[in-house]
Amino acid sequence: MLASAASRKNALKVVQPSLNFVRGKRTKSKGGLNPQAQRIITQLSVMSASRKQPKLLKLSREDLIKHDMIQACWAQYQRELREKRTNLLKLQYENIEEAMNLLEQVDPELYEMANAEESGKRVPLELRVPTQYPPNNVWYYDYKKKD
Amino acid sequence: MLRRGLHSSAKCLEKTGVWSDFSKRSKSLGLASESIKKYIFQGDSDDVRRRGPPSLKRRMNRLKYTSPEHIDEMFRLSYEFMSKRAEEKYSQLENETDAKVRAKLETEAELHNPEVQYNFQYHDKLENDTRVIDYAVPVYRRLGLKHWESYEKMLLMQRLETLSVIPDTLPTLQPRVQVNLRFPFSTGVNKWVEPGEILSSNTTSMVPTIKIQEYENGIDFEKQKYTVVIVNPDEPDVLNDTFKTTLAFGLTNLKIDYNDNVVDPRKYNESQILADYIPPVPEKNVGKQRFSVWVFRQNGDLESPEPVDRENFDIREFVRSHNLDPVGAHVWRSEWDSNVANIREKYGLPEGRVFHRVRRSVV
Amino acid sequence: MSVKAAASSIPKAVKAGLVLSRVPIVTPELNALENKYYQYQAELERRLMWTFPSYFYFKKGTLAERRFQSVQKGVISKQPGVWFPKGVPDVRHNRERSQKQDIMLPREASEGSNKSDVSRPIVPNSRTTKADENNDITSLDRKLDRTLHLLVKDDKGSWVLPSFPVDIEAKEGKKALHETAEVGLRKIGGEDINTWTVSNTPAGVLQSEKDLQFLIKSHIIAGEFKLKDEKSIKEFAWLTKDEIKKAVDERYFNSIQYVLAEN
Amino acid sequence: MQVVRGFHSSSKVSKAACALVKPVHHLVKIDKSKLSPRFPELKYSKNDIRSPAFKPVVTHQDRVREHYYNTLQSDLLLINYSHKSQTKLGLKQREWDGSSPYHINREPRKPKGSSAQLPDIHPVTWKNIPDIESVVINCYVRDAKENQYLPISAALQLQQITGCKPKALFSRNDVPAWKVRRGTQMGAVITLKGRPMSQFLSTLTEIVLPRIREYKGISNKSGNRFGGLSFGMTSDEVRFFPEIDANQDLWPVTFGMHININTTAQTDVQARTLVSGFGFPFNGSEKIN
Repeated sequence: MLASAASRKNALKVVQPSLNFVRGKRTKSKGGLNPQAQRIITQLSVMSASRKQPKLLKLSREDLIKHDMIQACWAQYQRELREKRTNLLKLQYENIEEAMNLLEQVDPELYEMANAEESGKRVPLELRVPTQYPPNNVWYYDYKKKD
Repeated sequence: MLRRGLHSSAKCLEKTGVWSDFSKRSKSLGLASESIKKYIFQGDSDDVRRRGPPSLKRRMNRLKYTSPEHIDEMFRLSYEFMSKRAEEKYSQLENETDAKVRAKLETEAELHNPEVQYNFQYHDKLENDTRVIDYAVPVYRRLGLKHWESYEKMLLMQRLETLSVIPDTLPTLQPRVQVNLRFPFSTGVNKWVEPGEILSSNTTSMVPTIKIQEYENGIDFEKQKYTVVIVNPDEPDVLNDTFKTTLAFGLTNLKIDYNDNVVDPRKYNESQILADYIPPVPEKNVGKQRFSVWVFRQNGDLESPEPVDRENFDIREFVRSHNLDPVGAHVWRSEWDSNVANIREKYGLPEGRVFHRVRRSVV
Repeated sequence: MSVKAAASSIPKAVKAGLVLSRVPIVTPELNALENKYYQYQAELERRLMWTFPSYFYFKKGTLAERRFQSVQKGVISKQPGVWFPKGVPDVRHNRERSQKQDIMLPREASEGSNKSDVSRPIVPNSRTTKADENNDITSLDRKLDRTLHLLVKDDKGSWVLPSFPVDIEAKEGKKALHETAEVGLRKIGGEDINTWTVSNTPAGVLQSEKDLQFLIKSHIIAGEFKLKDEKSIKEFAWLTKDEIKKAVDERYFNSIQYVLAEN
Repeated sequence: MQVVRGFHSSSKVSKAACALVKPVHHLVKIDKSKLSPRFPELKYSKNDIRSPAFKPVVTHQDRVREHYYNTLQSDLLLINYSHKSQTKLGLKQREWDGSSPYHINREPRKPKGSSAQLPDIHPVTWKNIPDIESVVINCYVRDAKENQYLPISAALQLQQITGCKPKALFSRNDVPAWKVRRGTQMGAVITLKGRPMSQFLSTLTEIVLPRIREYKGISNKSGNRFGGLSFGMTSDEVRFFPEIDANQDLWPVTFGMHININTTAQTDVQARTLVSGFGFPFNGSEKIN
């Protein structure tokens, strides 16, 4: 398929080696390909599964049971974590609601300011995603207030 | 010897959770085979690993086999984790009185028990050994239900629909029990019949055995009784230029339970027979005839059923008048073959007609 | 609802409480189950992974290829007349297909541990710090894998979230809750502190007989909390949720536990 | 014989067509693929270890996700909270007024001021906090119409950067102005979810973007109105990916690409706040709506 692609007129600007058909000649030989086509073949083979796939896993009955149990356990563990998270968020939401209700009654002006639209809010870049190991300088203590 | 003992005890999974305590739980919730148990729970001890998984039959295969890495350590952790969850379920169960909730809790407590899973997945679910798969235990019913729904229920409904059994005999079916059917071994076909299969007249010459498997929780089998009828909606009715439904077999007031549910001649007596079995004897050139098995839950007893009209059997009227609840069905097909004449002779039936492409006379 | 309405009818003092937290710097510690499960899945993945296409990265006949090949563990290939107890080898592209593939990378030659040398071996920093060892609860370096919250000791000697009175009687230029909290924080903790207030909406409210304390959530980004106002506040501490649970009384903890980060 | 057509049968006669679908007489859902006896191993779901397509996914800690759950999620709830807000109805199709009998079967009118219906915007509660759903990277190579090798390299570039398998992109129409023929491979696309997505996002924010000279950030004008952000990377910027950077000689040409971040946020304003939490800088004045 590639060889045919290579022979397309528009595919290459370099001059094609002239093809002469000889009876009995091995057609699979890649010797005739130019380096660019050769590189594309290598690139294609990196992406393709052919000759790179391992054998299928064949588990014995006992191991299959063990594996199923492991998966069930992980699913249960994740479900518990998820429930815990959702419950906490729900609690947080209810508390925000309660606080805002109270604030509205206590001081409408403060309430207006607290309920103001916050479009354009950005999380600062300094709040980084945690890494597995800390940076050399764990905390930036020498911050000075800018005027 | 001593060294090995120490070695294995250090590595073996301490089976202390609820799933190892059989004082209150059914014996069927545990593995019977010692070697499999050992392989599952002590898979990383050296001698167990050397011997390989006992479920593989050939020694060469056992030698060749390698299990995935870390599976045993991970399994141990998950076993502890899940048995703790099961323990919670059992403690909830102690002060629970509602039968429905109880059955649910009992199922959930055992559903992920590896021994239960092994028992269910690798043993015969149809002809179940109650020491291994005991359908009286809720978890096995749940597993059985899921297994039935994953294949056989869909197959049955597809066959009932494509063979038009459902609008032709009864309008619809919401299947709740698994119905299986087989004919005695003496006829030569020793297997459970797949719905819609075409059977020879020899095979069907004797009374079939019907297995009615209930999966629902909380059925009172002391009171609950079942009716089974087998009808053939394809009997030609030449006079009216149509087909009529005949009753091939009928049984009422059957008693079953979760495990003892194979309905064969030992299970019923003369008084429970609504209509004796007449085997399928299709006449020549009528084509294939459907024999549909219907299983009903009764509302109370069927009091001395009056003799039914077998030749012109109205199954819808029958269901309506006796207030029956269709819960399961099955179907097979029969057609004329060279043995039909023998069967007719054996049962003392009149000689069959032969149909032709051109109708010669009206009988 | 009626209780709340009654509570609001009496004018109470309003306070802006501050939940100042330092977000985790390193990833949370894995528990045994997670750790083992990740290991198990990673091993399965490696077993099922496609063969490494070394011919793409190392061109045939180059020095790099020779160096790469020299550190690879060889595979056993099929030979006539030999019995293989673990099954006849099935080798393709230098990989036994029934096993995972171990790829070794040639070690770069490195001379000395020069700090400026880019190719020096990577040594990760420790996940525990000096502050952890000394159990210095005023340091921001401690418990890198957990969220820390700022707590101060009030005049009664109990740990509370810092709070600042809001002047609700002010006629003009009334400050919003979050501004009050920010200004107040700088008053007690010095100016050299960079914080990010999450929102001007309060995250909750603490009701007491005297006052209403609206909690404003904020993260510390840089700088340090240095105690300035020694009169009203005796001490301060950066504590995790678990530590707060131990330090404060149960009622107070239950009323604020939802704003504290779980991890 | 006289044929009298009664009124009752008129509807039947005037029916233009009848249903060819046979009625079904039961309510059991049938999965046909499960009934076929062929290819039993293909009946397993892909996360079943017996399936040939099985691939373990939970192979390592996902620090980006954990950061979201630990810190971002509750902050976003607070930021997006709006007291006593109601669902804002989006523009919907309008019914015809029925003044003409032809209105009966006519398609409903288009919404006022929009060619398509717009979704409703619900207040953010604990159930619908914005979250990143997926990242789609697409790489369209304009020169592919002249050189068919280029899209192959582009696909490999995507694969190397993300570690997942890309899908080839083919042109759908003839575009004479661009000299594009239908069915030509023009590039590659890849959809990232879960751990590969986290990995890609952290590589982008921690390694690639900081190395770009004078990088300002994602434009604040970017967005598809419904919570999807996109930005582009030039072929030179792509070279900063460590996978490409480490093997410079393998990559004489690199390809620019578009990165689309799909979120569950309902507006772009929400989406930008969310995405900034993962360490993406933003640039320009905020565009609301």
